Amino acid sequence: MSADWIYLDYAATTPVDPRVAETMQRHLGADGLFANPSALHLAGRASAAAIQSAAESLAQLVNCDPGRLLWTSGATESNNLAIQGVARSRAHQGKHLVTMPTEHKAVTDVYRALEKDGFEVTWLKPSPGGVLDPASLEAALRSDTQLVSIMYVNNETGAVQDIETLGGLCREHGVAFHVDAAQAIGKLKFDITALEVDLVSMSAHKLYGPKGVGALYVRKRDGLNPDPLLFGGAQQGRLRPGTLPVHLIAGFGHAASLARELMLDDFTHVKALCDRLWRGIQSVPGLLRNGDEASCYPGILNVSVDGLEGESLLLALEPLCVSTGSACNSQSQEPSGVLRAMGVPDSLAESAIRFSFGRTTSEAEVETAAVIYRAAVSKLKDLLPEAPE
Amino acid sequence: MSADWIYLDYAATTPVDPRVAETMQRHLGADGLFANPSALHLAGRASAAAIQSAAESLAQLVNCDPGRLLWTSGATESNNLAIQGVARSRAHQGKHLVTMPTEHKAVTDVYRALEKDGFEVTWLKPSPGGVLDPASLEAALRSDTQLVSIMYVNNETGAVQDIETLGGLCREHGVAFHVDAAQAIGKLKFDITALEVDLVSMSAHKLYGPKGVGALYVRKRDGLNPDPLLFGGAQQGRLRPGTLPVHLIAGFGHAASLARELMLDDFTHVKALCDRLWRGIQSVPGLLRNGDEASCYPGILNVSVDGLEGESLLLALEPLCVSTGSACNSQSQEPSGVLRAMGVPDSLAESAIRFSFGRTTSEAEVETAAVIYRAAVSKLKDLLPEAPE
Amino acid sequence: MNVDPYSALTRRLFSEPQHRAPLAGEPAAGVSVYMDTQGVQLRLSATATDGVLDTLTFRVCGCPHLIAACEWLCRSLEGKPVAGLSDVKPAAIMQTLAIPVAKTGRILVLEDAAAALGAQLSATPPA
Amino acid sequence: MNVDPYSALTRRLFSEPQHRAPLAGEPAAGVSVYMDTQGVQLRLSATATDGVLDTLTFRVCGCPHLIAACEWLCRSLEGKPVAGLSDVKPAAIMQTLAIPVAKTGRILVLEDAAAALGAQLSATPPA
Ligand SMILES: Cc1ncc(COP(=O)(O)O)c(C=O)c1O
Ligand SMILES: Cc1ncc(COP(=O)(O)O)c(C=O)c1O
Repeated sequence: MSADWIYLDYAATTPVDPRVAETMQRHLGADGLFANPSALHLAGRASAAAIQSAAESLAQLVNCDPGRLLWTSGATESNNLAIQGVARSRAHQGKHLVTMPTEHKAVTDVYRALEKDGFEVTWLKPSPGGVLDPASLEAALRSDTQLVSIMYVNNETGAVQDIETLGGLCREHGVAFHVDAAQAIGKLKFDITALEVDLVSMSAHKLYGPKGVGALYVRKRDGLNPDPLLFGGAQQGRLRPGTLPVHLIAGFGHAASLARELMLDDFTHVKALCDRLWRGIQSVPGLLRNGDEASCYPGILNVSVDGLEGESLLLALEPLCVSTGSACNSQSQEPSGVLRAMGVPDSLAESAIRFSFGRTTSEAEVETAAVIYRAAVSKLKDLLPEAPE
Repeated sequence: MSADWIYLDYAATTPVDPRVAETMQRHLGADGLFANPSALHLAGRASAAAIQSAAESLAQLVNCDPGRLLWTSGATESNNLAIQGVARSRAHQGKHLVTMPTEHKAVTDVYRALEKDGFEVTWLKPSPGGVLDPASLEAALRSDTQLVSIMYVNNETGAVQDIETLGGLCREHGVAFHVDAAQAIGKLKFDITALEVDLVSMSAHKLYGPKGVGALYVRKRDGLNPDPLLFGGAQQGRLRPGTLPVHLIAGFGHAASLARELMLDDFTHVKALCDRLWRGIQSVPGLLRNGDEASCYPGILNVSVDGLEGESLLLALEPLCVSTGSACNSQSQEPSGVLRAMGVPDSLAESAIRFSFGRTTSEAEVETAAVIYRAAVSKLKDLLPEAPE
Repeated sequence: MNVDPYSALTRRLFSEPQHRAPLAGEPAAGVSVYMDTQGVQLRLSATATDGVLDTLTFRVCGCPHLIAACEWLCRSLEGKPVAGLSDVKPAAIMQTLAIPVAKTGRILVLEDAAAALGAQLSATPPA
Repeated sequence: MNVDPYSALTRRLFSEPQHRAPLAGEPAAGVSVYMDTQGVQLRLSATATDGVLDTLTFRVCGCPHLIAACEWLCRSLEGKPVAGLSDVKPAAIMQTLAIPVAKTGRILVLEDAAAALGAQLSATPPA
């Protein structure tokens, strides 16, 4: 099918690495390790061993205790479990929470739901480049603050936050610190043991693993006992019941091992692609790069042209598969909240296009993308009316 | 690996049908339909088409409007969304709920959590055979009753409930009716349009589809607007956000098509296996069959022998992969709540073994199982002490 | 099953708009209206002879459906009586191009612009 | 990484118990204690000569770990002084057989039964 389009939407989701797909295949059929890992019998125990080994692979990637990883259906659920779970379990101690409007909807929408439930949320604005000044976090922390959520890599701009400093501040103030690392795991070094983070959300399908599985790291710490969202049996310490999807977890584990091995190569590769694409389009009149080049993960390049309409631009870009803002925003058709919060005016945010690259992107694809982007912008600009004087 | 054991635990989970595995494979790699179906671009739309087609396959199997199916991570989540979602969204109208202690933990544990939250739950007991007398449901319904959950096929005994009559009663009283059909879909005919059911939980991994994906049917009806459990974007009408796992959903769809085609053959096959196993073990002294033969789905055969200890029996049965009660109970090591609620004394419930059969079970496997079961029982009986007079 | 939000006709009209109006700075004959509302900027321009539209052209900043609708309207009305401009049927356009109802507002802007242009042309003394 | 809840030794002792005591109805020599507690039914029986255990046997309804522990104890103490019965070390058994702590209660039943049997044997006048 890839003959039909050029896929530059790796931040939305990655294809599964063929080696990972092979591992998954071995955990599906009657001759494979498909049994329920909660079962006590031989087949069940073989599945449990596969899960344990996947936990160890993921734990090695992020340097944490494998026993503190919970399997979920994805980062959306991990974020919900972390935020709803901790906020509700600590509500008797205080109801003040802190996050940013530039977080993924799977964070902001949870905080909005908690606001409706009587929690108070402080929304911290980033600098125009998308990065949070630690001083504004420090100013926001109060004696009744229970939880802070700040993502590591932004899914629309690639902006990277200073998790080390932010985590240190939270620890000093005794506040739980949650990091949505869905866009970071396997792409940038992330050392849970070294960092002062309490909860970390991860998703397999951003690092060449399968969709439908994620993880939540929960540090072993007094007062950090999130309430479960789902009830239904003793699995995963009652914090997340349901039959564990062995093939998905085994695939996630394998993807984590590969990411650990390939992280540097992958980074060098996407950096080269990003630079090449930028060189190919930077001369487009009125082009703006959203997010500071210096503080962004180069797997993402987000650009705008003043006054163009986003949906038309997206259609004119076919057969490029790119995103206006995040894929989740695509259904709502309003300018990205992330760019707005960074101070990008609507007339620019409207035309924002996110290119994102990955392990299987070629230089030729990026060259073609530059040609198509220039042509599409010029075609739509040619149609624009001028306001009468 | 199947050389190492004999798998008779299809009620816990089934292997993925090889045809389904092949479909899944086509939705994983860079040359496949792996894109995020929420994305507006070509690749995203191809994924969206795959999801739509899977919804149609599943809808055909259960005869419902495909637009009323929500994708979840499994029946555990479907049950939680149905029960928590409806109970909370209707709490202002009343807080009385009805279910049975013989439901799966993914139902009973949710009702227990709601009890702690101030809801009142009536727990209806079944007959000794495991079946609910509709008169006891009718007697339990009150003007403030909001929701009733009764499963279709029981996961431990195979007991089948009279969903048609029970649904009719709920409809008469204006009460929402939720059916956990995880063990029934694809095995027994289930016609959502003909039945008066409002919410139906399903799981792919009980019908030769993958683990990690389920569905919830929600009838379009006034007052039936479950509150979401997860927040995070516009997917699935905001009721269940998160990137849709295309390969899992496509696999579920294919498994549903196959189930529709093979339902009769599958049924005849497991019925023959069940009869054969029963003939092979029924002469074991003190053997009791849990669940009425006449009202049980024959893919499950649950038997006890008075006075034997369950864990030892399970170990003595190796290399058979069978279950003591449900797989989810295996970690808690206490006698099955289902059997207790049916009035089975603990000394019998203790030794309950659930054999469950499927599409890939052979007659030879069942013959061997009978031999092993007889030997294991006799070995452990030989070790039993007699209480001194 | 069709998950393509654009019909084949919409795609064709979008990708080959032949009725782009000259820019404000470019030499142009005839009359023109400009609207900026509902997130849409639209300019319709026309020349007419003896109550018949010689040219009908547009410039627009809007979604693909609106661009296609503009192109479709220009193709439909050129060579036809000016009166057609006052008789634009949004529902008919939306059906022909399979435009989703959520976008009705934008098509109504086009209807308004056409009507305004028609009124201007009728008010203009014949050339 | 080992997700097998049973050690190799536990498996071996469970699958080949050689110290099954005769049933109550069967002819038996020596003394015997019976305990029914903690969900466990256990009978330990012994014969001794001159303060040395000739036979030590068991019957039990219990989990695999307990069955293995009974067999292990019988194998360990046969041919040894009766006093060994009063000196059973649950912690040592649990370590040797890799028995999970959750099952401590059951192993304590075995300790109690052995001690009671030892006391009985000591109280019995020498044959
Ligand atoms: C930063 C971030 N958080 C959360 C998510 C949601 O992840 P998932 O699709 O695994 O639920 C995504 C991607 O969609 C993301 O980019
Ligand atoms: C009746 C019933 N309901 C719910 C579940 C839970 O399903 P899942 O594993 O898909 O969460 C199961 C099986 O585990 C079941 O048998």
